[in-house]
Amino acid sequence: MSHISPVIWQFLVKWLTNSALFPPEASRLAPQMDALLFFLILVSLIGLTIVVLLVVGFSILYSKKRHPVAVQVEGSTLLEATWTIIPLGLFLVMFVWGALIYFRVFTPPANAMNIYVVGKQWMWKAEHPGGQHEINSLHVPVGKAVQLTLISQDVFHSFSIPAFRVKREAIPGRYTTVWFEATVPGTYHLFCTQYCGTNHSQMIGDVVVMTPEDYRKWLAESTSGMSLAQNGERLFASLSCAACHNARPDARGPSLANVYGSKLTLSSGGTVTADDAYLREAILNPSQHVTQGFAPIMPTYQGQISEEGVIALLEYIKNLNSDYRVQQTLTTTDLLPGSEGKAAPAGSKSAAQGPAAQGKVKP
Amino acid sequence: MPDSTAIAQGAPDTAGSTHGEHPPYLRHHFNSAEQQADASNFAMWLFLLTEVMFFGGLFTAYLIYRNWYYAAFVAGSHQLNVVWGTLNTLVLILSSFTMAMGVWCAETRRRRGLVLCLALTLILGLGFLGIKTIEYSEKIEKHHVPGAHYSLQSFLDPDSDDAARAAGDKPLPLDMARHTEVYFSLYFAMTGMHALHMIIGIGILGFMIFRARAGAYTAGHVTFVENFGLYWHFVDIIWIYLFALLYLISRHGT
Amino acid sequence: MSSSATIVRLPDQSTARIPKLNYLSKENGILSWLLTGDHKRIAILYLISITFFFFIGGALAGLIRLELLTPQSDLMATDTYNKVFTMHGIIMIFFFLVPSVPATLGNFFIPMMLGAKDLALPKVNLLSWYLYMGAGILALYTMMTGGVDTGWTFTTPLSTHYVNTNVLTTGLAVFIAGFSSIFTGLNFIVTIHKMRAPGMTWFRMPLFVWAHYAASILMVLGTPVLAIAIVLVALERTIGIGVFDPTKGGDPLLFQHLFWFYSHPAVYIMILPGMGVISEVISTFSRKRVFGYTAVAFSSVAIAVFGFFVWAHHMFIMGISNYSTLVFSLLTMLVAVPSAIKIFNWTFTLYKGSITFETPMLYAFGFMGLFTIGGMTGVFLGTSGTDIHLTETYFIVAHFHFVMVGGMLMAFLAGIHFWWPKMTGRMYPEKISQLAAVVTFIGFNLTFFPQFILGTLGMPRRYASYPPEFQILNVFSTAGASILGVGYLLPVLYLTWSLKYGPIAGNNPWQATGLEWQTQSPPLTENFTEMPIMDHEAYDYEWLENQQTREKEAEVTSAG
Amino acid sequence: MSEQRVLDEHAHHIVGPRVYVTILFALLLGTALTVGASFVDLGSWHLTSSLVIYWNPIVALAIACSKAVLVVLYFMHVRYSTKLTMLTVGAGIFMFLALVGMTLSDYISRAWGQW
Repeated sequence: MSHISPVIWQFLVKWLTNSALFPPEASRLAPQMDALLFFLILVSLIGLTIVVLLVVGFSILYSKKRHPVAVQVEGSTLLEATWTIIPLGLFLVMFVWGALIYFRVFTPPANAMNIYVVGKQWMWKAEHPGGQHEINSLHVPVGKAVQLTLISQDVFHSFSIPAFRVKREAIPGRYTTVWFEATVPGTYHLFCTQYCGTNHSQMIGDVVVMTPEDYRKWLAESTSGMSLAQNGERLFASLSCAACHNARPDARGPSLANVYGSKLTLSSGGTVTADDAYLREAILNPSQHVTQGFAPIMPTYQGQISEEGVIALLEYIKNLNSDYRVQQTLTTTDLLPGSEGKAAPAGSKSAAQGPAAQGKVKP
Repeated sequence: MPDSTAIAQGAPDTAGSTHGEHPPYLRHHFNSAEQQADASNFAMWLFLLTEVMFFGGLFTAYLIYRNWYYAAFVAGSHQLNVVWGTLNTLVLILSSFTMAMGVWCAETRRRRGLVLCLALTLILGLGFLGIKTIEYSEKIEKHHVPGAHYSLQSFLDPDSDDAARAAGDKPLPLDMARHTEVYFSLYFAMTGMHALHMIIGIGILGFMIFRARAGAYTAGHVTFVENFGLYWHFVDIIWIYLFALLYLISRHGT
Repeated sequence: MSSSATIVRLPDQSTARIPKLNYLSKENGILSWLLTGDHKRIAILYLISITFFFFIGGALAGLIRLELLTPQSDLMATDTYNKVFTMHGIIMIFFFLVPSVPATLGNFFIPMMLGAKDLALPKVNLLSWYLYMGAGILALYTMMTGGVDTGWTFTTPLSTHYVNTNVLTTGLAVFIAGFSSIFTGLNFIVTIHKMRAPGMTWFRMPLFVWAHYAASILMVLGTPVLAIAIVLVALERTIGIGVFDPTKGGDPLLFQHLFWFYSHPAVYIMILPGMGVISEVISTFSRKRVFGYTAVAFSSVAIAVFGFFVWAHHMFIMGISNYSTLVFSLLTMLVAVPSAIKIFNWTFTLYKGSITFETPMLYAFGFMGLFTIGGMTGVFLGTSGTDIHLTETYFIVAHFHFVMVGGMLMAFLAGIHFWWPKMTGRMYPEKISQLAAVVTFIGFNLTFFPQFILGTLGMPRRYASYPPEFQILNVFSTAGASILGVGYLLPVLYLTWSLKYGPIAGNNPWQATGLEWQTQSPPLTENFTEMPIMDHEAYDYEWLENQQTREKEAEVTSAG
Repeated sequence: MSEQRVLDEHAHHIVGPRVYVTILFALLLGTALTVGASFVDLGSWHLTSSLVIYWNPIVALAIACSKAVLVVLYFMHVRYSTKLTMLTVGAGIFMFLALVGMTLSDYISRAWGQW
């Protein structure tokens, strides 16, 4: 080995000693994903070996030296059928298996804890229900299903945690979700994998998986004092949503208590489940999402609330299980500094213009 | 449409005069005039295929957003002037007819008739563009051109707008009103692309009239006229759909 | 190598001469080239221009690899890096891969293989070269004046609202280049339908022609959709229409639907002609008719047809509906089958053949190995589950480089080496060219195989800087790239050398059966002295031998 | 059409003025119809609470399509031309529908929610 350049030799040693060939498996999903991955690799290797063996074998057996005169063979329906049907069968197996995994990754369990992630050039902002904000990092407890609700404030981003085998695009103007359950405490890479402009390669961070007690400790010391729902409540008040959405008999808007997750009938006749996506749309494009029995009088908040603001409102509405709270906010509205969150007059186009659509409400 | 000019193997002066027995317009690499005609005709059809896919993208976008923002699309279409639109449709159909007649004249070697038909087609084409200009200028006055100066006035307050009042529009909620910009984006993209094709076509028409008077297409070699006819009819077809989809979404009270 | 190990049969060099009258010597002067209608001359024009663009793209690739030698972005600033990989993608895809085989070898040989004098529409053919050059120059101009950093996919809203680089001019360049390839494809389809010599039935055509027919269909039907998508992006940037703008109610994903409707079939536009080359080469150097001719012919068409219905597999995690994911994933599995069929049919073409290992054959073997890997890893990405983990990482980079560089470029070089004697009338030095083939193969694997591992580890693509633990593999990759570079430079050198000093090749140095080999090399402007009659099947080597014996007898009798 | 001599490069049938005039009037009629139809409310057909079919757009498109077909068949001579031309037209329509249909399928199925 002495004749190998010391540099290369050093690299080889370093590589073989401390550089992995396969990413760590740190989520419940990872082993399932890897099983499929290994199956695919196995099939490919077998296929490749067959092709290489045949090519090499034929090249030796039928080289011009050994086999001066070619024997013309037209073809063989049987053989061709074989290598049409066998690959097709294998591919279909892969399709089904892959589809099952895909189902799993994008259908979160009901009991999953929800963390909101907002992507923007060039950082990830995570919003925990407890009001903890973090940038370019994400703290999650081990052994608990975590659902991420992703949205982008500007361009396409993609939230990727290789160790968990999950990845999902954060899309401007639409929620996407993905979930995972971390199994091994530790720190893992968090990448933005969708090219998003100049500092794309700096839009990285760490996912910290903690034992439940560490996690509880972290929650305690990194809280911002107010929970997301409380921020939402303030916003709800300052935008005086309670003016209509109070459960009074003469209320001009539907009551929002326990609305989350319920089935709504729209004035258009269709029915929808009031999930995050629907509530977001109902705030930003109300006239397309009018609940039956109410007039389309709600103004749009497009361009007046930041994505964080919308998220806070969602959290508030989610936790709103009695109209009592609303009545309270209604009465406390005037106590709040009116300036806060008072939005630009509805219809001001500039607010809605492209990148300018940053919210003015910072809870 | 640069390729139809390139397809024209018509010019007698560029004839493969080496083959004496062949007609003068036969290019050297073809074996018979019929093969040449078939080839260029087929090529023209393939080019129209690409045109179909080109507009296909626009129609896809149109269908998606029409489903999403139907109210906005209705209000937007009420801003278009049906009278002008219908007139334009008639003009274009008529020009298609004169073009077809032109092809017939060429095939039956009527030089005068051909020149006349082409001239009529040209005039009608220009008429179409003229009317389109009037329509566009209306839009510009009303600030219905998408972009920084786009105005929602006619949709938030229909009574202030004759067209909207005439159509009996109700005011749109702000969020829906904003989506009319998508409608007008598509309106200008689609009619603009169509108008561009018209302009190119008119340019070629002028060139053809010039050549036709010299009798270039009435000496038995009519491929170019026929191919251009195909192009012109195709542009006509596109308009038939644009008219139905952009102007006539819903004219009865909503 | 001993004479028994080769089929190369060159004329006696002492007496042999390049025919006085041929398409190169017909006319002289730069204008005779710039205004030519001759498909062969246009092919040469294309060959020169795409080689030029290939090396520009290659240089950019070199820069990328150098930057990635170290984890930090220290060689260039991140936005410079973004511009470099964007231009690398745009130049390599629109100015090298798409026109590579069709515009050069296809242009040159489709008419000859069909026994025609020229393509159906020579003027359109020339026009498409001018469009190509115009677009290319525009792209270079863009690169000189600040470049563009959207990535070659022009993803909205990034390309419409969030970058202030030359998106418009680049878009225009791509738009024009698109029309160039539309006209090429259109020309091929018309030629194949209308210009076949007597007796040249569809199932007597060489598989090269079949492959180009399929690719041309994709060009004609796919490219316009890209064109309109780019037009809409341009309008959105300039006057701010709202078709793709989420803040105005547009859907940014619609752009990707339109974009990939072209850009997925585009990878078949790139690979199918290469497959055509491989069919010719394998058959010739194993002296056998391609195993299951009909199956190979139809698999090309099948790829073209299915290829149109799989585009959304580029968007599995981008928020298309889960139902669409299922449909498109399934269709992707179907389109993988014809490629498998081709690979096995080529393999079995060797069976009971009489194989020799000249340079084109070596490249063809390289193609088969690398394309198998590239194709299989494509299935990894078509499988919706694994796609979640692998997409947008270096795995995808490695995958399409295995298909495009390992597949297409190998095929292109195989084709160039195979038809070089026909195009120039001269042979290149065999030994060094075989060496080049081997170097390319080694360099390629060293460059791109580590990237599969990088991707599986999760290294995202389009990163100027990366976590240090990825460095070793990146170093391997960069080292391989330099070897690869040598592998690509060698052919340029010895092929240019051969133009003057190479031995005279004669009409049919490989003893191949195609009509293009039955005429002088370099061919006449009108290809054949009299219109050929196709009286035998494709790849009919008995026919060829009888033909040659007949010719010999004729010489003997004329001499006696 | 006795006075028409078939030209040397045209084995194919020459369509005469009589046909063209007929088609012209058919097209004008179609235009009148479609404009008229758009001013009447043709009502709708409630299949389910969410799936409603409105007749106006369907009628408008139907008329537009029949007009297009007339133009293609007669003005563009497809009715008298080769199988190949018909095949080309067919391919065009098919790919157009593929583009529109498969893209729309995504948008429609998005509304169905997660699964």
